[in-house]
Parts: sequence; structure tokens; C-alpha cells
Amino acid sequence: MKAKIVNKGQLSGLLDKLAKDYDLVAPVKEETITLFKKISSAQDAFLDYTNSDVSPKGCFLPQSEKIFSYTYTGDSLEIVKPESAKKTVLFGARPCDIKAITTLDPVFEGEKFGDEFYSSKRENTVIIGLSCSKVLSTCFCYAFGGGPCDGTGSDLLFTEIGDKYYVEINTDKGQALVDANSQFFSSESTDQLAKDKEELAKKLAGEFVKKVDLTGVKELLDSDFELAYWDEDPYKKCIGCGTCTYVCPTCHCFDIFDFTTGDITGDRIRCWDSCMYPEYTLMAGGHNPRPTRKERIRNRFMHKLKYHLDRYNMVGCVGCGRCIRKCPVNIDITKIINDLKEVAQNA
Amino acid sequence: MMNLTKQIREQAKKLLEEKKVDLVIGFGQGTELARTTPVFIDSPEGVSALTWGPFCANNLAKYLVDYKNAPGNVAIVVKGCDSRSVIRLLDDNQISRDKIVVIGVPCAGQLEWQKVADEVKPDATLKETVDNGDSFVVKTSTGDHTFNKKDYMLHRCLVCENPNPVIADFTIGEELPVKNYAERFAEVEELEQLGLEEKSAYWDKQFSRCLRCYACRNVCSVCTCELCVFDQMKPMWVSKRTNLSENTVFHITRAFHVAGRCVDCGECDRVCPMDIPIRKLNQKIHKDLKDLFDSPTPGSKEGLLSALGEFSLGDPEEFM
Amino acid sequence: MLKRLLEYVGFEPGRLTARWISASEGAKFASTMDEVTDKIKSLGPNTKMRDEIL
Amino acid sequence: MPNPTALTPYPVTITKIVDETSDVKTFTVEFDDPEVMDNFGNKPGQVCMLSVFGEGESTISITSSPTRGKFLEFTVKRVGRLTEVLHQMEVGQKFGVRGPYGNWFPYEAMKGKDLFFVGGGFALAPIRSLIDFALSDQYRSDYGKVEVLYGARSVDDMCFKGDLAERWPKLHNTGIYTTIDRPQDDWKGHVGFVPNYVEEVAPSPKNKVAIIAGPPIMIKFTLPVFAKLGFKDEQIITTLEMRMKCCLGKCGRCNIGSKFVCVDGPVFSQAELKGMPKEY
Repeated sequence: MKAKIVNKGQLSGLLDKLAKDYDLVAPVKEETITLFKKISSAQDAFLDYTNSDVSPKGCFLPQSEKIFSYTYTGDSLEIVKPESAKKTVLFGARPCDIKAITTLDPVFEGEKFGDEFYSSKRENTVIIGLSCSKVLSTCFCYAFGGGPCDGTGSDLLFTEIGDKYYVEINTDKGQALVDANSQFFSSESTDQLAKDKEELAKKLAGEFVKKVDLTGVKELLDSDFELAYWDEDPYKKCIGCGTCTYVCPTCHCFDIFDFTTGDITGDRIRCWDSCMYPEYTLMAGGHNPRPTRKERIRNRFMHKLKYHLDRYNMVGCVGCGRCIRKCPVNIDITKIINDLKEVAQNA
Repeated sequence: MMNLTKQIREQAKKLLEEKKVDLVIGFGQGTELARTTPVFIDSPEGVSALTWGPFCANNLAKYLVDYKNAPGNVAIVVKGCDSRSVIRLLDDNQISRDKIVVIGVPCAGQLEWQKVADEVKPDATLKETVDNGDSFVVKTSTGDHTFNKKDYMLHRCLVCENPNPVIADFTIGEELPVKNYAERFAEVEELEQLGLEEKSAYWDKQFSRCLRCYACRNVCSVCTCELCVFDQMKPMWVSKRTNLSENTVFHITRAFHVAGRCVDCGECDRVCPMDIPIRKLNQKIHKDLKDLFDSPTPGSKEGLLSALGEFSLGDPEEFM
Repeated sequence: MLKRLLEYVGFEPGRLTARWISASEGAKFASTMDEVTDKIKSLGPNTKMRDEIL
Repeated sequence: MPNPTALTPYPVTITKIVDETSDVKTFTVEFDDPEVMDNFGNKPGQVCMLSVFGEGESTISITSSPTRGKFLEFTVKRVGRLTEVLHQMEVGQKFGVRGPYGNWFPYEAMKGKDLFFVGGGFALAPIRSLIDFALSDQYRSDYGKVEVLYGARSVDDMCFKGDLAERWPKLHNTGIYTTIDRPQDDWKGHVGFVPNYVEEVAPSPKNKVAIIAGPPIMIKFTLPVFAKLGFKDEQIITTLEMRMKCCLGKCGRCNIGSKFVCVDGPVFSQAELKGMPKEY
């Protein structure tokens, strides 16, 4: 494992340089909300956060994205595609959110069809992770194999230790970025910081509050689609908003529609959509395969805990805890998992 | 608050045992120390799940609409603000009076759960909460915490119009004094003072964050349309494209759609994942209703006509 | 109410006009329309909600 | 070379429009770039995304068999916003097509077998591609008898009248059965619902595959009839529809359990469907 050190005093220099060479996307604070945005200088970055309100998945799957513009008169048709993605650095993303991007990869890049919009952003982006220094009461990344200092999916992983950042170089892309900006990386020995990081990871691993036990849950969901559990509490209290899906770093559903900008011109747009909305599956003829909140709630949790596993051999949840914090009625995926585990045990 | 919890449970148990209702909708302990979650109790044995305290922010009246066509009667636990929703739903003929039993609880204010969670150890569990007038004491497994209402309460509670339920078949606990806060519209007035450009910049900044998750709409107890204009695809009045223009249209339309019906429960504000001050839009309407038509808050009395649904000769005539 | 709300979120006063005009009041309609167009012209192009999309 | 991963459609020009019923039209289209058609490689049972600019996209099955020529046919029922606009279009006008998507009827596995098609109303459209494929000069010898049992509410609701009355009956070793739900003065043929008619015709399950498409209620009552006649679940093939947006297995909405109808379907055997949640 290759590693380097960045002294804290050097960080703003590095970020300013990155902002010049790339589109730099980093966490920023807007009033009470932390979200990822393009920044032009290091001072806009807000790194003292534990979990942003919105995940950085928008870097690769923007909430709203133009697929092409058209000019159409009925007899003539012209289509103009947007420019391809710019070179970007995503700085300061948390390990769970980066892991989430790796769960999106097979959706957009695997199987039969790729997705040029996602792929071009993915290829052109260097992901610099930032280890967590705290664990929230809603965090449970450990349950899905992640961890507060886990570098999975990142090109570089920064871990704050004292007045230094311990920087792990995980990919060639990361190495290239380090090489191109070597003046900001110290060449001192990283042995001590490597040990410190291990310690930090161990300490944080012991701080999780949410106890999540997935034993038997997948098997239960495999065996029975019509569990009586889905008739219980969660769907009754769900108000059917899309908050959980929009703050979720692994939700990838989208809608495609046309946005007319003139009589004969318009843009084809894709934007996030939510399986919690009744219109999501409503067909033009009026039939809806998931007509009530019960079917929709079931689908969401089945997707996270079963469907994504079935299709891509990856869990559809990374344990960031956003849906728990943001749900207006406190529907908690960890409770659902533990409830299902109990159902499985009693079956 | 243990005493109130006990009384709520007893009342619910009695209603279920006597088959007066088939379902009780109330507050239960949530999965975070400082949160409750709506619970749906259908048997007398289940009432132990009910709780009460300073973490019962949700307005449960919204759920009544789900049961309007279901067989049987429903009991519901409401605070002062929630009770206005019940009246609005009755006035809108969304539910029938003989189908519901209202358990009213005078409310000493609700705390912002995240502010509380920030101060309590993550692994603590809740033991008890005590109302001390200006503060709440939250007793936990890892120690007691005192939270000043002024600093930790939801903003809506700081200018609470009436803590007492205005409709209730049973009232739990003592009525609380009604404080007519002079600063009820202070935030709105502050914004009104700004210049046009500043106002525009302020709201542009807020609206640009909007995710269009529609939590504010879905949580709203007076949003009862079966097909919402924002979901309608034929014609598509408002595009799903998330940009400042479409977001602005969404927020103005949403606010104006509930004008004259909004009961000022502040749920839209509470649930917004992006902390957009949605209630400030509704409060502007409330303020204008008061200034122009001397109209009380919708739902604050039974049988009130909607200010925007009636005409009187004294109304200002700005468009003749 | 709507006018006040629009102004509150930063639209210039005068961008929205509402008038009660009966189908028989042709002259009132014409003069109102003149008034509105004059007003709008004097306000100049609207800048609110004119963001370039994306 | 068509790139189906791009969400960008290819322009097509309408060359022919047939009014099937008052609300169903069949559009024949040709790609403006003939190379696209040469490389399209659509197989019977697959679908396309049709783009009507200003309205968006809709999933429509390809009605025509690739054996019939360098064009595509889409049979479209007027049900929503997009199809409404499509119905107002005229010959010579353009819209967009991307595809082909989804799986196809297992025509290889069906070789050497008799085919028994059941279609109800407008839903003959998705299976017509396979009927014409099996009846094409090129592949006719691969299959045994080709029978089509078709039912509509009334004479006015019958689609593909030309195929049913003229074209198919004249071909070698075919059997065409048509029925309408209620008696009508100008109708000399069979009267009655599809499931009952299937029972009357009583196809033998021996070396035969049944391909069914129709409204859910018809399918629901027809399946037991086939079971009674001795058909195994593997011998019954159907095709599903779902709301779709990308048709690439990404936008999420068309899943039935872990399967996406747009890439894993729309063609499923009854045996496969039995192993899936009833959420369609």
C-alpha cells in the first residue's frame, strides 16, 4: 500500500490547485445544510461534517441532467448532444458514500447496457475520500462491510490524524493526481500514521449504536414475497414522500421526459425519481402494479435487501443512515432489518 | 410526562376494550432517543406502545384521511396545533365526525430532536421527560439533561398560538395558558422589510436547494387532493426538472394552494430534509389573512368559513 | 393575497394584475390591457425565474 | 452502428399509417439512416422506445417481423399523452426510435413445434411479429402448424383484419379462429369469450407451444383452460408490459422482484412467472 502525508497547512494550497486544474466538488455548508457543490477555492470547502445532508451521488447521477436538445417541427428533426463530462475531483466524500458509488457502478456500467452519461463522469472523476472522525447514532456502515476509515472505491483516502492527513493511494488515478501535485505531499515516513489510522478505525468501530443483524433476512425475503410483516407498521406510517430515496446514496431510479423550451425546441431531461410515488409505476392505461404504499414500501426495502443482491451481488444499502435521520415519521431501515430477522427466526 | 403517558394509554385501552374504536393512532417511542414515531394500535394489549413527551412533533391528523373509507372508528392523539387540522378535515368533509374520537393533549412544546441528539450520548436510552415550565429535563440511561425551551424547541412552538386542543372528546392533563405571542409574525416582518432584490436572493437561495421530495406536501394535513398538480402528467403544469424556476413555481403553488386552509402546524418546515423555511411562506399568507380580512387561523374554531372562500362587503377590493 | 406572496418571494409588484371584468365590459378590458402592457414595459424584462437550466 | 446505450433516439419517417380501430393505429416507419436498420437486428417479441419530441418516450413492441422488410411497424393504442400526439401524426412526419430492447420469443427452442397463438383485442400486436416470423418463407419449414385464435369485443374493435381474414388463412398449414364477445348483425363468425373458444377449439398440447397476449382478465381465465387441456407451464409463453423510462435496466420502475421487464422480459414463460412475485 502506497501512502503519503499532507500537512494540514498544505491542504488549502492543494485544494486551490485542484480547483484550478479540475472542476472541484467538495462539501459546502449552506445555512444548516451540508451538500456537495462545485467550489472555486479552498475556503468554500466545509470538512468539519460527519454525514452530509445530501450524498455526492449527484456527481455521477445529477438530480437533473440534459440528455440532448432537440429542434423538431414534425417534418424535420435535429438532435444536439451535450458536451462530455469535464475533468473533476470529488473531494471529501465519506467512505459510505464512496462505497455507494461502487454499488451504482454495476447498474450503470454492467450487464447488457452501459450509460454514457454516468460512465463519462465516472471516468473523468478522481474520488478523494475523507475518513470519518465521528460516528453518528444513525450510522451502521459496519453492517454492510464498510467502515468509517474504509477506502473501498476511493482513488485517494485522506484520514485526519492530528495536524496531518494520512493519504492512502488506492489507484493509479490517485497516484497520478499525487504525482502531478507532489509539492503538497510530504515525503516523510508514513509508518506511524498508518498505525494511528488503524487505531482510529478500531476505536470508531466500537462506537456504533445501531445493532444490525442480517441473519436470515435475505433467505426470508427470498422465500416469501407476501410476508404478513408488510401489512404492519411501516407502510401505515409512511407518508409517501420521496425523501428517503432522494437522500439515499444508492438509489438510482430516474425519470425521462421532455422539457419544452420553445415551440419547436426542447431538452430531453433525466431526473431522479422515487419508487415511493404512485406515478412511478402507473401505466398510461391506468393500471398500477404497485397501487398502494404497502407495495411501494415493500419494493423499496426488497430492493435494498434482496433485489440489488440478486442482480449485482452487492447490498443496496451502505448504512449511511440518512433515510433514518430524514424520514418525517422515523421509518428506520435498521428496525425493519431487525424485525425481519425476528420474523425469520420465528418462522 | 409519565403521568400523561399513563392516562393516554388508559384512555386508549378503554376505547379499544369498549369497541368504541378499532384503531388508535398515537405516538410511540422511535428508534432514536429523541424521536417518536406514529403507532397504530388495534388491540387493548397494544396500548403500552403509546407514549407522550416533548418529542411528539408529528401531526397525526394526516392519517385520518387514510381511514376515511375504512370500516370502523379511529381514535387519534392530538396536540393543540394538530387539533386545528382535525377541524379543517371535518370542515372539508374529508372525514366524518362520528368516525373519529379525538384524544387531546395540551402540549408544553416540542423539542428539535436533532439538537437534543447532538447533546446526548449516542448510545443513551430515554428514561423519562419532565416539563419544568421553561425547560424540559430529559432523563437518560447516561445522565440527565436540561433543555431550555427557548433554545431547543421547534420554532413553531416558540410562537405557539394555542397549546390546547380546540376539539377533543377526551382531554388528557391540564389546560395550558394561551400566550398571545406578539412576535408570532416576527420572521415574516423581518423578511418583508428587505428590498425586492434581497427578498428574491433570499428565496432563490432557499428554493435552489429543494430536492422536490414533496415531504412538505405529503406531510401536510390539508393536502388531500387525490391527484396533485405536481404529479399530474397530462398536462404537465410543473416539470419535474429540478431547477430554480420549477422549484420556485412548486413552492409558490404549494403555499398558495393551502392558503386559507393551512392551520399553521409547521410540519412542512419540520420535515424538509433541506431545511427550507417553508413555513415562512405560509406564515406570510396567515399574516395577510389577518391584516386584510381579520381572519383567525383556519381550524382554530369549529365551523369557521375559509377567509378565501367567503365574501363580505368589508373585504378590500383591489381588483375592481 | 397572491400578489403579496409573489412580492414576498421577490417578484416586482405590478407583474401580476388581476381585474374583475365582465364579458360585456369591452372598454374596461381594453384599457386594463393597455395599463398592464404599459406597466410591464416600464418594468422591463423579467429577471426572476429566468435561470439557464442545469 | 446503433448504440442502444445512448439514450438518444434515431429519427424515423412514417411511411404508412393503418387505422386498425377507432383508437388503434399501425405505423410503418423507416430510419432516416438506412444503416441503422441494417444493423438493428430486432427479433420477434422485442420492444422499442418511441420518442415524440415534446412529450417524451414510450415503450412500444415491434409489431413487424424482421423477415418482412427494412421497416418497423408499431401498433399503438391511444391511451395517454404521447400516444395521443402520435395518433395525430401523418405520413411523412418524423419521430424518434431507439432499441431494440428486451428479450424475444424463444423461436429457436420452438423449432419443429406447432404454434398456437392467442390474442385478445389490441394485444395481438406483440405476438404478430412472431406469427409473421414463423410464417415467413425463410423460416416456415422450421415450424409445424401455426394457429391464431383472436378475440375482440366487437367487429369494430378487431385489429389486423387484413392479416386475419386474408393474408394468414391463405398461407400453408395455418388455422385462424376469430371471435367477438357479443353477437352482431354483420358478424357471421364465432361469438363468445376467448377462454371458452380456446376450450372449444381444444388444441392438443402435443408438441405445441401456446403464446398468449391480451388483457390481464383474459389471460387470467385462459391459463386454466390451457392447464385443463394438458399444457405444461413451460409450454405457455406470454409477454408483459410495465411502465418504463430507460429500457436499459437502470431507471428502476419495471421490476418484478429482481427481474427488470425491460431487459429480462418482456417475454416470460408461465413457468417463469410462477416463480415471480405477482406484482404486474
